[in-house]
Amino acid sequence: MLKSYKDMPSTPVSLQSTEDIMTGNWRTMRPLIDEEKCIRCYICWKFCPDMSIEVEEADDFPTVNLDYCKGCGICANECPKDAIEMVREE
Amino acid sequence: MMEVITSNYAAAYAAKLSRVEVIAAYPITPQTSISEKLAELVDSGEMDAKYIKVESEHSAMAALIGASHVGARTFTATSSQGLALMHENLIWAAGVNRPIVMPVAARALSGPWTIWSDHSDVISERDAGWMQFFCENNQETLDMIIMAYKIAEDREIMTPAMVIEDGFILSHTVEAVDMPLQEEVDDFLPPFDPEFKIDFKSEPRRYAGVLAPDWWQEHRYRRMLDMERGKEKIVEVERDFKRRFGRSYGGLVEFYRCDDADVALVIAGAPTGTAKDVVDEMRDRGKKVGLVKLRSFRPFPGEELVKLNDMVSMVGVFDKSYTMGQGGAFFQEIRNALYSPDGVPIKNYIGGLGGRDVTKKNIERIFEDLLALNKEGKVDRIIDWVALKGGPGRWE
Amino acid sequence: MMAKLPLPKEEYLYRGHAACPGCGAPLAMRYTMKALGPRVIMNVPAGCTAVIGGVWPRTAFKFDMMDHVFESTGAVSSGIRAALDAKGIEDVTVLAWAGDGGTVDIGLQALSGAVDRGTDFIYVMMDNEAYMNTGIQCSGSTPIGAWTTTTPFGKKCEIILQRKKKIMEMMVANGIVYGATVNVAYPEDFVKRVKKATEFEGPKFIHALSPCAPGWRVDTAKTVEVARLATQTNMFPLYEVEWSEYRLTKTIKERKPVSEYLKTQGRFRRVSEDMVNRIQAMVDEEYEELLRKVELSKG
Amino acid sequence: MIEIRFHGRGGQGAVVASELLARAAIMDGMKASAFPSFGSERRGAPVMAFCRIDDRPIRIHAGIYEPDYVVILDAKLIKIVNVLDGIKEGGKVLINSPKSPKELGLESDHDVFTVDATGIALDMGLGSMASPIVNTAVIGAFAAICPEVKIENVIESIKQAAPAKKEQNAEAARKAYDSMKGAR
Repeated sequence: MLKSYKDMPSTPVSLQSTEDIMTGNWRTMRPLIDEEKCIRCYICWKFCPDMSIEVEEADDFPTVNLDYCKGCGICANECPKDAIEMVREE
Repeated sequence: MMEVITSNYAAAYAAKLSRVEVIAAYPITPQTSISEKLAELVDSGEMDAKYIKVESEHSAMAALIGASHVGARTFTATSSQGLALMHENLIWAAGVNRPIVMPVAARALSGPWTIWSDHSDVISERDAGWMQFFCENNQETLDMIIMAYKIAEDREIMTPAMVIEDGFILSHTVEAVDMPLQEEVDDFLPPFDPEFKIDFKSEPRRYAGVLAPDWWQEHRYRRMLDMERGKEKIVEVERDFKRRFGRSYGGLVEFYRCDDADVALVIAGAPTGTAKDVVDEMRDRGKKVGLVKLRSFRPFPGEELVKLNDMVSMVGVFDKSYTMGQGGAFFQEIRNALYSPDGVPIKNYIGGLGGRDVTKKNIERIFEDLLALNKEGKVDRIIDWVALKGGPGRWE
Repeated sequence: MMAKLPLPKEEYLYRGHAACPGCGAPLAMRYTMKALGPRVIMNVPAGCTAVIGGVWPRTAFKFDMMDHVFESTGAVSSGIRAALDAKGIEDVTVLAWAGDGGTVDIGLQALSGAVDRGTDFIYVMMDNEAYMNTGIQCSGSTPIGAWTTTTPFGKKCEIILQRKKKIMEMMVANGIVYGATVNVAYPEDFVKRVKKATEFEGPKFIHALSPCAPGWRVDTAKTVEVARLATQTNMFPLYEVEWSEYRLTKTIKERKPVSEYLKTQGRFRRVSEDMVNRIQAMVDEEYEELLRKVELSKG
Repeated sequence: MIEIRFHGRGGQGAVVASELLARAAIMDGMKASAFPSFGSERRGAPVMAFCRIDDRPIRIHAGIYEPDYVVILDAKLIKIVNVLDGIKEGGKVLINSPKSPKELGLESDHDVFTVDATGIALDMGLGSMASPIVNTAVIGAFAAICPEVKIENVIESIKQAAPAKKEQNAEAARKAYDSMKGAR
């Protein structure tokens, strides 16, 4: 736990990842994936700058990791089947 | 083995003896022959190092910062404009704990052009976070570079070091230099082994990433501690060096014949030896004068220098640079260090600028001035420019 | 049908990085690292990527990297390579990653030096066409007609006649062994080009177009689409150069007029119709020149 | 301490001469230092180089203003620079010239010697008629007029550290020394 200057490493180097930064709370719109329309082309996965479209196993439908999704909407815009809709956060 | 070489060659051989792994060099007078000698040593295979031809001093320092993060022992050399161009990367190197060792053939900063010696280049970098060691002769240049690696690379210090040799006055003067054997240096100086380095063995890290206000002050505090630890380390390393090689230089400061002196002059770099001759001659004539050789300007040896208050009744400080709007840099800091209600009077002498020779006569006049003022118990002016054309007649 | 990911699955960026929504930079980084894998040392100057990487004690990079001052990118890479050589480490890619300002302006000297030295590295210029990190100031890579906070048009709405520096031409003249233009809108091609770069020993230069929603004045959802239009209109043609041989890596069957690209972005709002024509003529001319080089290379 | 000042032209080897002399003294167990006039030297322009020799450590790092010896590698310099500037009383002057001191018209209270270093250098194939390399012959002759410097050490110093043609340079020093018989 970092509490004092004494806890800093001897040289300025990183100690942990950014994964505790929940960038999901930047979001005003969230993507909703319609599995009826989705053809699992994974174009949404390919173009997500925040690695928030996740594909667990081959053949799975993509899911959205809302902890990190910043709600940019690229996935919805790039989806060839209009299977992703951006909806306002509650 | 005794070699008859310039301080520049001594610096190059010191790099070789220190088994430097990466060199980045850009030519500038009067440093150039260091880079050339190293290229020669690498070319002949006498030295096993990677030699990077860079397109500027700024890039030389940048390349070494990169190489140092991968755990390589690194070396470059520069002067004057080159040092000024490096400025940004000097601060970076210190801020991210890269223990680079760099001789500086000290030369005046230009505008208009000058290529000759003074300390204005290195003084301009006193706040860069580097250790700064001034050398009196070619032997000290060689010894100090080897010692500087040991000090700089200490895991508790990890701070870069400038080893300063007065341009031309040392860099181009040949003297006898006792060259230690490679095995002896290997035994004294272990390979560079930092706690953090990119070696693909430990987990991946980001080096030198963004540090926000919540931790910046703590970061600076840590760097301050790194530098402060240098003070003890210098003395310790020198003691070890003396044991092995038989030479030592007095730690952070050398007090030369100060014990029963009435007045003392603080001086750094190449004029030190000249001043020692003057002290000896004046002592022979019964004048009680002493000399203080400032070896380490960073870290600043305030605790050592304050002893002067008890040793002598007046102190002069000789600066080979001038800080516009203020005075000599050594003077300002030494006056601060000596300040107390019972502090002795202190006077600043400026000289040796832009290659002006610092002669024995100049130094003798300074001592005579100090002795005369000491009789009156106070200084006349805070600052005198030595041998200034049109200045006070006593310097003629 | 067995659904398959269109790119290698492994990611080398951590989630939680600090890129703006819709940013092209993390896409460029994802594609680059998918091509290179983890045995990489990256060096990054001031710019968006330094901020995207997070704030100490965190890092958004799953691989070894270092930050350094703005203009030193090429020199730091040379130093890293020299140290790897000194240590006898051979199978590591040295990746320099800088923005357009850090490349075509302030970092040009060190980059030129590194290419001249023959440093074995891949330099990726992440081109978002202005100093976006400091808030949209004009760089040498800002295209003609684009608004930035430092391109005053004046009362007469005069367009500053600044053409985008032809950095690839400069790099080819400087002596790179391989160069390619890539676009985050074409990820498969992007990965292919970076992979190909690893086959060459010496200095490689990747010019990556990377859209910036706030800087280009586009909706965050549209960044990839707009970037794609840059290639579809020949504003940013995709090609590669092996030594001095040029080859198109993306042939656009039906080239769209530049107006379609310009009108999608707020930064070109003040470009007059007359100016659009001039830009079109310029783009046509430059594309012709590129085709000539491609033809000559076939010879 | 003895202090020596060399006058030459850029490219004639005055600096190397001063360094070889320092080396010769150090070989003999003496202390020595040598340095050039600092600056950017240009071929053909008048230059100076300096050497100090002492039996005690040399700590001074200042210029030489009152030399004990002045060594002139090119007699034409006599008319261009004040070669005798500051020379100590009883100081000695050595000039590279086939002429006698009298013929040179160098009126002086000092001991003036000449040596035909150019002739010797050319005989040894050192340099060309246009630019003979005279420095080693000159320091050979210097050993004949300076009791602190031994010719054996000068020759050994040349063999160790002359930049090129070590043997011929050493031989030139020997010949120049021998030609100075009257001086000793």
